[in-house]
Amino acid sequence: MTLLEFARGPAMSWALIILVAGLTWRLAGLLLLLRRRDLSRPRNTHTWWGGFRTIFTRFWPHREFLRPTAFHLAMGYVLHIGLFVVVFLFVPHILYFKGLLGISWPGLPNKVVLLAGALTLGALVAFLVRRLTHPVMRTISGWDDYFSWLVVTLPVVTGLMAFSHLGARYETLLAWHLLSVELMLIWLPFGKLAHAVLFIPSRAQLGAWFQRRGVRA
Amino acid sequence: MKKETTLAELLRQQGVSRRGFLKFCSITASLMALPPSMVPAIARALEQARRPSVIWLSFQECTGCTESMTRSHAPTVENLILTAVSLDYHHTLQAASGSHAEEARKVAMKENWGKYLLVVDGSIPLGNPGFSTIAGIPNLEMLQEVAEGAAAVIAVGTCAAYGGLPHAAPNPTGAVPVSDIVKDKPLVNVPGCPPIPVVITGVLAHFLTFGRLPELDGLGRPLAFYGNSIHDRCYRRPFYERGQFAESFDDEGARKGWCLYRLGCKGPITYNACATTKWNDGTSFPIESGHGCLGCSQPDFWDGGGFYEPLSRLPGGGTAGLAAAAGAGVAIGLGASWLARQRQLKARGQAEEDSR
Amino acid sequence: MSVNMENFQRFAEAVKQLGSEAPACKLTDEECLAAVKETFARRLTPAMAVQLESCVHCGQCAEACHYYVETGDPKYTPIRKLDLLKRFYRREMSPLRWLHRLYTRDITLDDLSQWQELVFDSCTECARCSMVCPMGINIAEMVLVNRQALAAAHLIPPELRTMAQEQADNASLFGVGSEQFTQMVKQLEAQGLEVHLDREQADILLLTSVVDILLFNDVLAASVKLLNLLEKSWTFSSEGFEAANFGFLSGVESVQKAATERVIRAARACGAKVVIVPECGHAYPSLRWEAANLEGEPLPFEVLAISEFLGRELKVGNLKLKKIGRQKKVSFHDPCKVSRHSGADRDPRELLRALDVDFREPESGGIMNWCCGGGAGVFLINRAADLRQAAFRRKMKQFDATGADSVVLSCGSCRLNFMVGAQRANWDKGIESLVELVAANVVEKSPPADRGSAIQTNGDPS
Amino acid sequence: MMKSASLPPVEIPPPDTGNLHPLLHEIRHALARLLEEGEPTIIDLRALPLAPGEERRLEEALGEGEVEITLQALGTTRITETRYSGVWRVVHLDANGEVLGKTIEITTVPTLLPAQPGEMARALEELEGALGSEDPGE
Repeated sequence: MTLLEFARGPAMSWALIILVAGLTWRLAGLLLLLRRRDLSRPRNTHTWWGGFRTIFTRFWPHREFLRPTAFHLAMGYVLHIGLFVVVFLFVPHILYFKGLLGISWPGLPNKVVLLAGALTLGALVAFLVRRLTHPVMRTISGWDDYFSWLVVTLPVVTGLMAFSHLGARYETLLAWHLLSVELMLIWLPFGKLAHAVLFIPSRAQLGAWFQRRGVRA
Repeated sequence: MKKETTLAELLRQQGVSRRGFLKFCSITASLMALPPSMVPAIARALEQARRPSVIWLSFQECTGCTESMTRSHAPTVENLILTAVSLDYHHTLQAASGSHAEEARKVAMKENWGKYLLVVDGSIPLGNPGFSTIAGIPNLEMLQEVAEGAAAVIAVGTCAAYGGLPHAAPNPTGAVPVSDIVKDKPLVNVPGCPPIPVVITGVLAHFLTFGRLPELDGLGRPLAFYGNSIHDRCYRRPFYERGQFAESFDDEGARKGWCLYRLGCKGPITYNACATTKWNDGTSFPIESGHGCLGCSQPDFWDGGGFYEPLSRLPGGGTAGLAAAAGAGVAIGLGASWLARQRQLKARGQAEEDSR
Repeated sequence: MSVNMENFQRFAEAVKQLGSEAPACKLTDEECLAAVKETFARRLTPAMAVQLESCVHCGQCAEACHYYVETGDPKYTPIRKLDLLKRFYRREMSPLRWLHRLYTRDITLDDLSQWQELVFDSCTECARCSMVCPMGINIAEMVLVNRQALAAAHLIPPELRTMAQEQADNASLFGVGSEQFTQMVKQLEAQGLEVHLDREQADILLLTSVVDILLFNDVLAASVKLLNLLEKSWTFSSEGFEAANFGFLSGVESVQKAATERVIRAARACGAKVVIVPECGHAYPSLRWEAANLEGEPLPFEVLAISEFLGRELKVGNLKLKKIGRQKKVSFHDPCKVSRHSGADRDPRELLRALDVDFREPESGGIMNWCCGGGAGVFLINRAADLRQAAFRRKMKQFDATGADSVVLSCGSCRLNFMVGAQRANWDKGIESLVELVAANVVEKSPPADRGSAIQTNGDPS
Repeated sequence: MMKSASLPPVEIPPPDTGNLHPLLHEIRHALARLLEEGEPTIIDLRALPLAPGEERRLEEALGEGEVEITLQALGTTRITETRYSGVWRVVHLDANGEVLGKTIEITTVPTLLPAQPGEMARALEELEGALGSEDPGE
């Protein structure tokens, strides 16, 4: 079995299995903790609406925080949009999703995807530099932060390499790319990358809490 | 002795002029993917080259490889190369048969012990010696016997190089490639189903010219021919870059000659010279005819998913596997949180006791 | 609306002595750690769990924290203050605890003393960080859990320990108990005010706080005046008069419960439908949001902050205010616990608008307001004085930028912190109480015909 | 069911490998090198992937020059000068007229053209032989 066959076959199957099992494990593990019914008189009753709204409102900071969080806002958007474009709008990736999910959608020309990939990588580097140099980020960073950074950066780098046939033969690069993606999929449920799904319940909890108290979070 | 004549002499005897010889050298250089500046060196080497004896063994194969090489029209350079070697045994092509044929092989081996080239097409069954025999001799035995006295071995075709079709799952005959049997001789793989004829002769030409086998890649293939992927050399590559793909074999994209990636073309991971050398005397190659590359020069190409499955469509775990994973995840997660909940209940009970 | 500065200095002295009276910790090291963990386990909710799981360590919360912004010290990063809880959660409660244990350090005694400073001295639970967090983590709520855990281990700052102990033992604060309060009532009556104490039946139970009793008597008088003027059926209770809850502030749950219950008993006794919380920040969420859960059943009355109550009266037209005029330039400092924590940020503004002053909304005001730096008991922690003062610089900048002459507040401890801060920094802005300002400019009922032109009708919702 | 008649006329845009332009530049540099340093260059067209239409466009770009030579050696070889002096097009064919190889030579005289020393020596022998056999007769 060649490296590529391994990466395309068993490695991908297991990565997906671990991804699904890990995510459901992590999410289900939050369900049975003791809840406390809030007996105080709510200011607003439609707490679900506050929760739902906050999932979306937190995509953009309140006016007051626009300036102090400008770096994160700008780089965060470049990174996340870049990743979105690269992951979901690159035609070979769409074909992969079609194989996995059976649905397909139009893609973007490779040049646009390449640009998005380069910008994504730039944002990742900017984040790493910031994490290594900014006192606050350095203080609160742990190995999960650096490892997760690596695990996201590797697929971007290997993807760009495979795309431009740089550094090794294409099938080797493709195998590396797949393996790095699989590493990311495997790590996603267990580290901070799970914020990809956790941001939803987390924001909703805060939104509901504030909604109950009559505050627009 | 006839076999000791040099190639230049042989060509001259056949009425080929010096210019003809230089033309031959020039085309040979092109064949071997050597730069034209190498032509004088090739000419000098070929002038001195001796005709090597070649023994060709065919095992579990379809004769496609031999067909590929011999179907070329009359005096092509490929044939000239074949003329340049002394093909002393090839049970499909030779006039002699039966014990005469085997006798010819023995004689050739004896006379050229340690110097002859062994060409193999087809895979070798390890399951039962009776699965494939020649003159009652099992393939494995014959290969081992002939390989012992060979200067070098050329495994022609994907079957000989990587096991090919007989080796495809479930591999009923226990077929293995030549490289599994012959470990102590210089070996070059010339895979393809079939290989491009000029690639076969190119390797022979290289051996003739330099007296040794060409530089190989990680899969034992001559880099000169297998150094680039089909995708890298494909004239439809610009469509790939622009994201223009044929979605079916009869849509507008297909008619406009767009990239066949989505229709399962394995060009990106297939290394061969088809896109430049082309087939049928340089007429075209599969992609030019509107069909994606099958990846026939790659190991296990039969087992690498469907021919019409795009490369990026991976053989996933299947929905059943994922559903099982989700179930397992939920079970572990609920178990974990149930345990945590017991811990909480205990802490609450403790606190109530304390406050009493 | 003046403050007796002599009393103020005496009060400040008393605060300085607080720590020396603190009871000693009687727990062994192991018991401390066990108590911390047990509290964490008990208090953890699924909402906290999901939020502890989702932090991406972006550090944006630091930019919302007055302590970090003014000192630049990364140790004040809000999310870092949750580290004890986070580590406990990851090691012992998280669905992935078997994995997290491999690389998450256990809590040590050293950590406890280090984090005492972080969750008490340098966090006012102001929740401004909750407003910036892109993952929506409710840091302030979880800081409270950390305080409770440290309190269970008897590891709270001595000043708060003293206060909590006093409230538990004597139902008094700074020596102000039922008796002292009754004397205060008499003083008010001596000023000619009609004060209701321990009425058997009243619609409204009015609470006060130790700060108003000791220092801000005028606020107390103003509240009484306004309630009388509005012709409400109200009463004080000599048993349940104290709104301040040092159990809530310091995380001692038993004290919090006891203090809450005194108020609930008093309200039940007089059949109050509304309990009015005075100008005291933490007292509001303590009664408004915490009390019912401590009690285990919904409260039989509504809880209103006094500003909220006045705003409501203004809206229905019961409260008529005189126009002060635009020559008075004021700004408003929102108490975090009333505005951001409890959504009562609009009423003070309505009142100020009705007074027709030149109201200058501060940059980042309302629910985004910067904390005064002294909330959640931090004002009482002596060793935090310099840090508090650093954070107060932010307030001075914020209000200097408005161009207002004075800052109106609706929280006694914010006001104390402003006064101390202003004194240390020689800041010359006026610092005044909203209730006092309203009471001083209320339209007296009689005689309506003569003073009709002065009646403010803007506040009328019709 | 296939209504081929109703299909719109197929218009195939010239596919483009992007190799044509660089190739012409390579020829330009080679010609400059030949002029300045006297160094000839041979470009093997077989080593370059060209799309079906591109080869024709290359032909058009190079055009026709003054010289056209046909060699009969191991099949036909056609050598034609392009419109650019010093740039030659060499096409090797086999006996059936199938193309075996194509090169562009940038040189003063294509390598296959000059008479070969060995062949000239043999020619001299033959000529002398022919004359020798005549001599006694005179």
